[in-house]
Amino acid sequence: AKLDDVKKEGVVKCGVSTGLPGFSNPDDKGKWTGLDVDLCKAVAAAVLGDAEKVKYIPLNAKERFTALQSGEVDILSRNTTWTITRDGSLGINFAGVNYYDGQGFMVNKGLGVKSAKELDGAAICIQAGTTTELNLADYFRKEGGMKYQAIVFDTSDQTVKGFETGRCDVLTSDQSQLYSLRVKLKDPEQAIVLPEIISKEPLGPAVQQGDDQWFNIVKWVHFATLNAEELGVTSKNVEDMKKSDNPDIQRLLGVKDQDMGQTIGLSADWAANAIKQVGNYGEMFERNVGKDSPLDIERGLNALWTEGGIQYAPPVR
Amino acid sequence: MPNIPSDTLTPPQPENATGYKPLPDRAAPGNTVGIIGWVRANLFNSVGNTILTLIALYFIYQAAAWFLDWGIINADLAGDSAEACTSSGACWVFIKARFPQFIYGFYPSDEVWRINIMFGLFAFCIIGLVVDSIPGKKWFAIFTLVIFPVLAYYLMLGGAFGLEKVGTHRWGGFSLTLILAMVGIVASLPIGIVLALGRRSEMPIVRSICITYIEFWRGVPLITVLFMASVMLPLFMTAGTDTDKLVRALIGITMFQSAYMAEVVRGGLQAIPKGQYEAAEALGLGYWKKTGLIILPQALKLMIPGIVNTFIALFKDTSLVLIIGLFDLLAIVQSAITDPNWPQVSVEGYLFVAFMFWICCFSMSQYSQRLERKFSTGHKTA
Amino acid sequence: MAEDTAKTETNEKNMIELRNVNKWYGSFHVLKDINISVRRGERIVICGPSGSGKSTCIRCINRLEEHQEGDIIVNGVPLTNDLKNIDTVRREVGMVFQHFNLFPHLTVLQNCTLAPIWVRKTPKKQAEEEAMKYLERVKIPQQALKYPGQLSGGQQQRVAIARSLCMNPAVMLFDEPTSALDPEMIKEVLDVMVELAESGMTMICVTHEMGFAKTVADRVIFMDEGQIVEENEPHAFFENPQHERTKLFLSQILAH
Amino acid sequence: MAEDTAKTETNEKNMIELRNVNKWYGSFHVLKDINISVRRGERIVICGPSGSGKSTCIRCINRLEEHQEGDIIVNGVPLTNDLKNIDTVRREVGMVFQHFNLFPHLTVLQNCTLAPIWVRKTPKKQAEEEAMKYLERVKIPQQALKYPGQLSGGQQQRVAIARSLCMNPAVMLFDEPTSALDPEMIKEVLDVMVELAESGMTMICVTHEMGFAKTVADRVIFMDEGQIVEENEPHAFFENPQHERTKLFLSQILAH
Amino acid sequence: MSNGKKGGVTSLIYDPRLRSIFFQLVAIACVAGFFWHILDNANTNMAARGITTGFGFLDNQAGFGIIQSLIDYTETDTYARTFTVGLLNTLLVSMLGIFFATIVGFLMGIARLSSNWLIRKLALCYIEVFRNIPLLLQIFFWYFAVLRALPSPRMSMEMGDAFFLNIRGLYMPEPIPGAGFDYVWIALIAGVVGSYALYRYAKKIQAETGRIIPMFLPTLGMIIGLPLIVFFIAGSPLSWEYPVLKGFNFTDGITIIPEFLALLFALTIYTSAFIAEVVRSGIEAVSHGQTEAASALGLTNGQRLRLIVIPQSMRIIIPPLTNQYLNLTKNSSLATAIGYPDLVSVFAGTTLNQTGQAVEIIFMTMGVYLTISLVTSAAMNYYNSRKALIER
Ligand SMILES: Nc1ncnc2c1ncn2[C@@H]1O[C@H](COP(=O)(O)OP(=O)(O)OP(=O)(O)O)[C@@H](O)[C@H]1O
Ligand SMILES: Nc1ncnc2c1ncn2[C@@H]1O[C@H](COP(=O)(O)OP(=O)(O)OP(=O)(O)O)[C@@H](O)[C@H]1O
Ligand SMILES: [Mg+2]
Ligand SMILES: [Mg+2]
Repeated sequence: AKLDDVKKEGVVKCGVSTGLPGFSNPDDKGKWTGLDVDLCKAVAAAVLGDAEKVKYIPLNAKERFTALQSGEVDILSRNTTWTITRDGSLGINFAGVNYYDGQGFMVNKGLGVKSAKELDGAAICIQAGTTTELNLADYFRKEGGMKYQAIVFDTSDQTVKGFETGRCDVLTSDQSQLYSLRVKLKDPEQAIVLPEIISKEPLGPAVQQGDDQWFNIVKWVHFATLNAEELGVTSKNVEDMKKSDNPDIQRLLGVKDQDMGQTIGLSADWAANAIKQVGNYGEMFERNVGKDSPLDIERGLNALWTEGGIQYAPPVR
Repeated sequence: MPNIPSDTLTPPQPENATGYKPLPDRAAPGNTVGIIGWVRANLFNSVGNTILTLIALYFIYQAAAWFLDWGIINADLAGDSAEACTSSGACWVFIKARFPQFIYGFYPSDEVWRINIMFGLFAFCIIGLVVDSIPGKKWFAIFTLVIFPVLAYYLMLGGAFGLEKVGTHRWGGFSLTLILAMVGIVASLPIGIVLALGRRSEMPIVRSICITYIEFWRGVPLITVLFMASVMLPLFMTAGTDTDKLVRALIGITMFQSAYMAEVVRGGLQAIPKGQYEAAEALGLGYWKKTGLIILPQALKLMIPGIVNTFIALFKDTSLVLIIGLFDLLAIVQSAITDPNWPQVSVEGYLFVAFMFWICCFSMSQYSQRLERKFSTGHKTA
Repeated sequence: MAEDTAKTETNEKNMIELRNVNKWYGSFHVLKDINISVRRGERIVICGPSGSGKSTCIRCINRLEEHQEGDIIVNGVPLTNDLKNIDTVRREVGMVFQHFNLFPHLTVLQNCTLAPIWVRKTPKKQAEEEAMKYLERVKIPQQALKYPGQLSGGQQQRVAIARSLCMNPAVMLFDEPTSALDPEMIKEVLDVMVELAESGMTMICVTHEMGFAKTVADRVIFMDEGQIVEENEPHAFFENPQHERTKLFLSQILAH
Repeated sequence: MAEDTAKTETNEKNMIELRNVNKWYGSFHVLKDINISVRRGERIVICGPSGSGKSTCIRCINRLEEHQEGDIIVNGVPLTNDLKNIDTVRREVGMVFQHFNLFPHLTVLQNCTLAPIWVRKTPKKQAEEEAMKYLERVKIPQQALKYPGQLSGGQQQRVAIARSLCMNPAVMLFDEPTSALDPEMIKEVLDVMVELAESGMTMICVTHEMGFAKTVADRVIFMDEGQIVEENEPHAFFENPQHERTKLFLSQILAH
Repeated sequence: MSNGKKGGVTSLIYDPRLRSIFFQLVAIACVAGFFWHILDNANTNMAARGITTGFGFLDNQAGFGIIQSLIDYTETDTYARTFTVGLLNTLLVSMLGIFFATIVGFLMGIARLSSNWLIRKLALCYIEVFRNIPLLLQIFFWYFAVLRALPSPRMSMEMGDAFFLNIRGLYMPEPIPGAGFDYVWIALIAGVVGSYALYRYAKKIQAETGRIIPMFLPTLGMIIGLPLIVFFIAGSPLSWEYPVLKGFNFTDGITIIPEFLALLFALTIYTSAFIAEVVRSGIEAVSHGQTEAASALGLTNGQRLRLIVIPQSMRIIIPPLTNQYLNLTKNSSLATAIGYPDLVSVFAGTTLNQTGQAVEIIFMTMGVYLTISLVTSAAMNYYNSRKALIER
């Protein structure tokens, strides 16, 4: 089983994007950071006890599923949209949603465009092999047969570059990405993100089909970080919280014979390790894409259900 | 004989008839020799040529002036960040700052000495093989083809002999380009030899299998082969086989390259005179001894230019791995160019890659042409 | 036509006239003050050691090489840079090369009819008839439809001769026509040349076949280091050479 | 070993026996009902016009060519499709080619020791000693460490002979061994061959060197158009040929 | 192998024919086993991953846009149609690439043999520079470094309100044939037929009288002049649709996208460097003696080229030239790196990604290239066997 392989190798192979600030991006020294990266780290912490035992494999959109299918990566944590065809015919399973997103447009300020409805005839930069490519076609058809030119690029870097140099008027992608790509622009101020959201883009980690144990682990590591936020457990206070009498927290952190880890094949302190080394969902979010990051994205849909969002985790019980 | 007046039988005698003295050489008319003669003969020998010469000179002047201006006079070389690029010319600082990454990829900087050793060994092999005056070519060849790959493998990958393991996902840059090309050639040579022998075999089925293989790979673009290796290969392997992306690319490249190599080998085999086969047979050598002792040693030597040419083609083609997401020299520069911290540096970046590739390919092609000339004169007399 | 008038004018005069011809390859002085006059119907053999400028000399006569000083006048037409003159001269002068230089992509017959058709504008049929006549003369009419690659060296050289004859040249130049041939084949080519000589063709022939020189030449010219050393009728030339250089050369040749 | 038994069996019989051998190249009938028997120690010269099938005939004897009808028995071993027999025969039969076919990438000594080492499995040392012996016999021991490309044609051919001798063959086949050589070199090779013949080696030699034939041959076989026309001892063959074809051929050869 | 001879004790292992049969059986077994193994693996793997097989996906709606298409295409078309669109785009860029590379290559090859030293050396530089730099890099250079430096649509470089060049591509007027334009086509066909007839006639006249009828001007007149005259007589039935800047982009007219331009430039230049070498060696292979012999026969410069040098060098040039054409076609697949929608890009790229039908799609893509190669090589072998110089 995958879990044994991972333990044997002592490293979690994590498929990430080739460079998307906020989600997965290598810094100057080649150290990977981002929301998607943190998820892999959390899994590594839960399974191996060490969040640094991750091998990052940068993938572009076209090759990501193959990499997962072939077992080249253990987790595909690469802002990938959960769709029925991907579940159905690609042989992969999505283990949850770590970012609720929607497709949006970014345009050059100079064009004076205020709404996506004004985009008839525009040239649109887009990354090849994504759901965005399909949504785009649907949207323009729905809006009364507006015309557009799709300029496709292999990597998001090239897409941004294409937008920046004026090869296209519009860049379309998931909104979160738009913000993160915008930071990459030489002059982020020159671009604005249009308000329309034209699709549902639930982004989440995916694993190979056929190994339910591993599927559960990834799923529950994600849920654990959500539950931790809900319960107020953070990377700073996790040791203190172990002393808490809240049974929910006890079960989550696996103290006082509340060994929930074994049900999914992990040690008792699986969640504690993950939270301690990586943090809860809220911490990850703010650190990577939220207030504490250059992207400065609102929690919005990604707030906990208790706070008006839709991030909702099943209980650890 | 037709009748010819008798006086014609004694032709007019030149003055020097009685005492022949060799005339001294006279200098050629001034406008046909020396620099002026050369210029006239080579640049201005007709109206059309004169016009062409002038146009060409103008273009050369323009290009040279632009390059001097942009690439040298107005270029920035000092400093190590984008801020240093202030002038209107080229920003060579970019190349300088990123140079280690271009060469070593994401290899951990403490371990870079390993790559340097590999480069050193490689240079040692190449010098040994190329410089005529160094003896023991056979041993150099064996070292290069057999021992060096093993050494390089352990050096690069580590995980043994107390070397830290550096996964292939951290390999990149020029060193990756070199590795791809080297492995491609070294691995495809034996396969190519087998295929070429098979193609010349008298057994129709073996022959057609080899021909099918060769023609198949030669008929499809490398990029589809790389796609196949990266997308389909995992499907073809027993479930759970660990398939590193680099390994898959290498498998694809090797399968592709071996078909081309087979044709080079076939060319070499065909150049061996029939008499050599017959003499070997007459001495009682069987097929494998004949091939291994007599034919291949001679053919391999003749194949070197062909092998070098395939190597050049492969060396250039390795840049395609960019498309399946490996960071060879071109890919790493390409991604560095999109770094928002640097201003427009694409021309500098591409020029740098072009220069690296060009130097390697051009010197190899000169070498192979030299060998071809040597063989074309040398083999006949031997 | 220009050539016709030229012909009549010089009928009584020399067919080929070289006056003080000098030529350099770069700074290498290869022909020095060459003077040769060849009368209509005369047969000249040029011999001399290798590198002495024999080939260069006869190649100047149909302007395959350019000379730098002196005059070359062929059938009354001076060889200058005038393209028209060059064309006229080339039509008058046939040349046979050491290495035959047949056109390998054309049949023997096409080799022979090419120039008549395109240069002389002879109708194809007539050109072919004439070509067959010359092929018979060189004794290979049955090879007419083969390609040069299918013939032996001797046969190829005979085709080359027939090809030149098809243009009805006033003069034939031969540059060592037999030296690339195997011994058995030399004879068949020499036979054709002797027959040609006997029919009264003006010929200049660079050759070391002394037998041929003795049989047919009116005059033998001996060259060395770009100069004419000695010029005499064959009998005198071979029996009684005037110059030390000639003697030395002949002793080497005849020793063979 | 099989070959040893084979040898003793046929000790008194013919060394080489061709019975009604027929061979075709495609549909071209190149050997027609050839019958030859060669006794141990006998020396046969085969001659005949070009293309008559001489080479083909002796190449069949060590199976460089396959015959289609009839029997070829060498030293008691019949040549069939059996690879083992073919191997046995090839060890018994040495062959010297017109173009020497030395291995240019090996030194003279390596050329000579290659087959003993790999085929006979002789220890290297011993093979080298024997090779030196034979190189001395062909009078070029001092060239042992040179490469074939550094030797003259005559020397190369002598190396080729030594190379064959190193396998201790019972029979030696020569296919025009001197015809690719310059005249000066022919003699040195012929000398070696004569010496070999005098030592009692069984030999079949395709050659036009009539002097050699007269000196050493026990029998001369004349072939034409794939058939044996005449077979006789040399004296009778040259002085008194029986057939018109032979007479014609001899007149041409001797005229040279 | 020909019939052997029976007799003697034939031990089976030493019979070469049996051996050969045995080896071949082993070879077949190995190959078959290999294929069985990978097919079996593929089957289990795909079943395990829930990947469906078969070509049914070709009928599904593609749902993505393609920027350049020679046939009508919308997002609602099927994957089968994207295949066709990609294939046509591949063929388009290959054909044009071949056309331009041939022209440039021949020019450079001839320049390499020029009597002008400077031109010779410049051609040498051109060849050595461009053939020693990876094609992909050249494509990137043109696309990312050169074409990206062009101005935005609003600041286009323009020529007479008809041609516009900007970062979005080259915009040109599109000819719209009006009523009566058909006559022009008819005139063109008539011109071609007429030229052919003239050619036959001229040949006949030459054979009969030796007179050489000039061909160049009459042919030009018939093929270009005649349609032109008809065009004007018919009242110029052709209107032009000019590109206009509307909204974000130019609309109407013909658009040539920069991806296409970059690919075409790079393919043309890269391949032309190789073709130049082919041409040079082809011409050099015709020995100097041939030209000399032709001069000595009095053929003029032009005749020498046309009758002697070109026919001989073409035999040498054409096989390697075809190879270069094939290489160019295969290399056009690098389009995927800059998003030109060729076969590999739209089909083996986007379609594969959307459907996950890797085996079928790669198989079809390779099949296309393989077919092109094999058909061309077959044609080439036929040509070679026809044109080989006959030797004995
Ligand atoms: N194209 C050339 N450029 C420079 N030097 C040349 C050229 N052609 C010939 N030469 C030199 O000119 C001299 C005369 O050459 P030429 O061919 O006329 O001699 P030749 O008498 O015909 O000799 P051979 O008997 O060897 O044919 C030689 O020294 C030769 O090296
Ligand atoms: N491999 C072959 N395929 C077809 N025909 C062949 C082959 N080898 C030889 N021949 C033909 O068989 C005939 C006999 O050839 P062979 O070489 O035995 O003649 P030869 O008597 O040795 O002649 P030579 O004195 O020229 O060497 C010739 O007509 C030759 O053209
Ligand atoms: Mg000469
Ligand atoms: Mg023979």
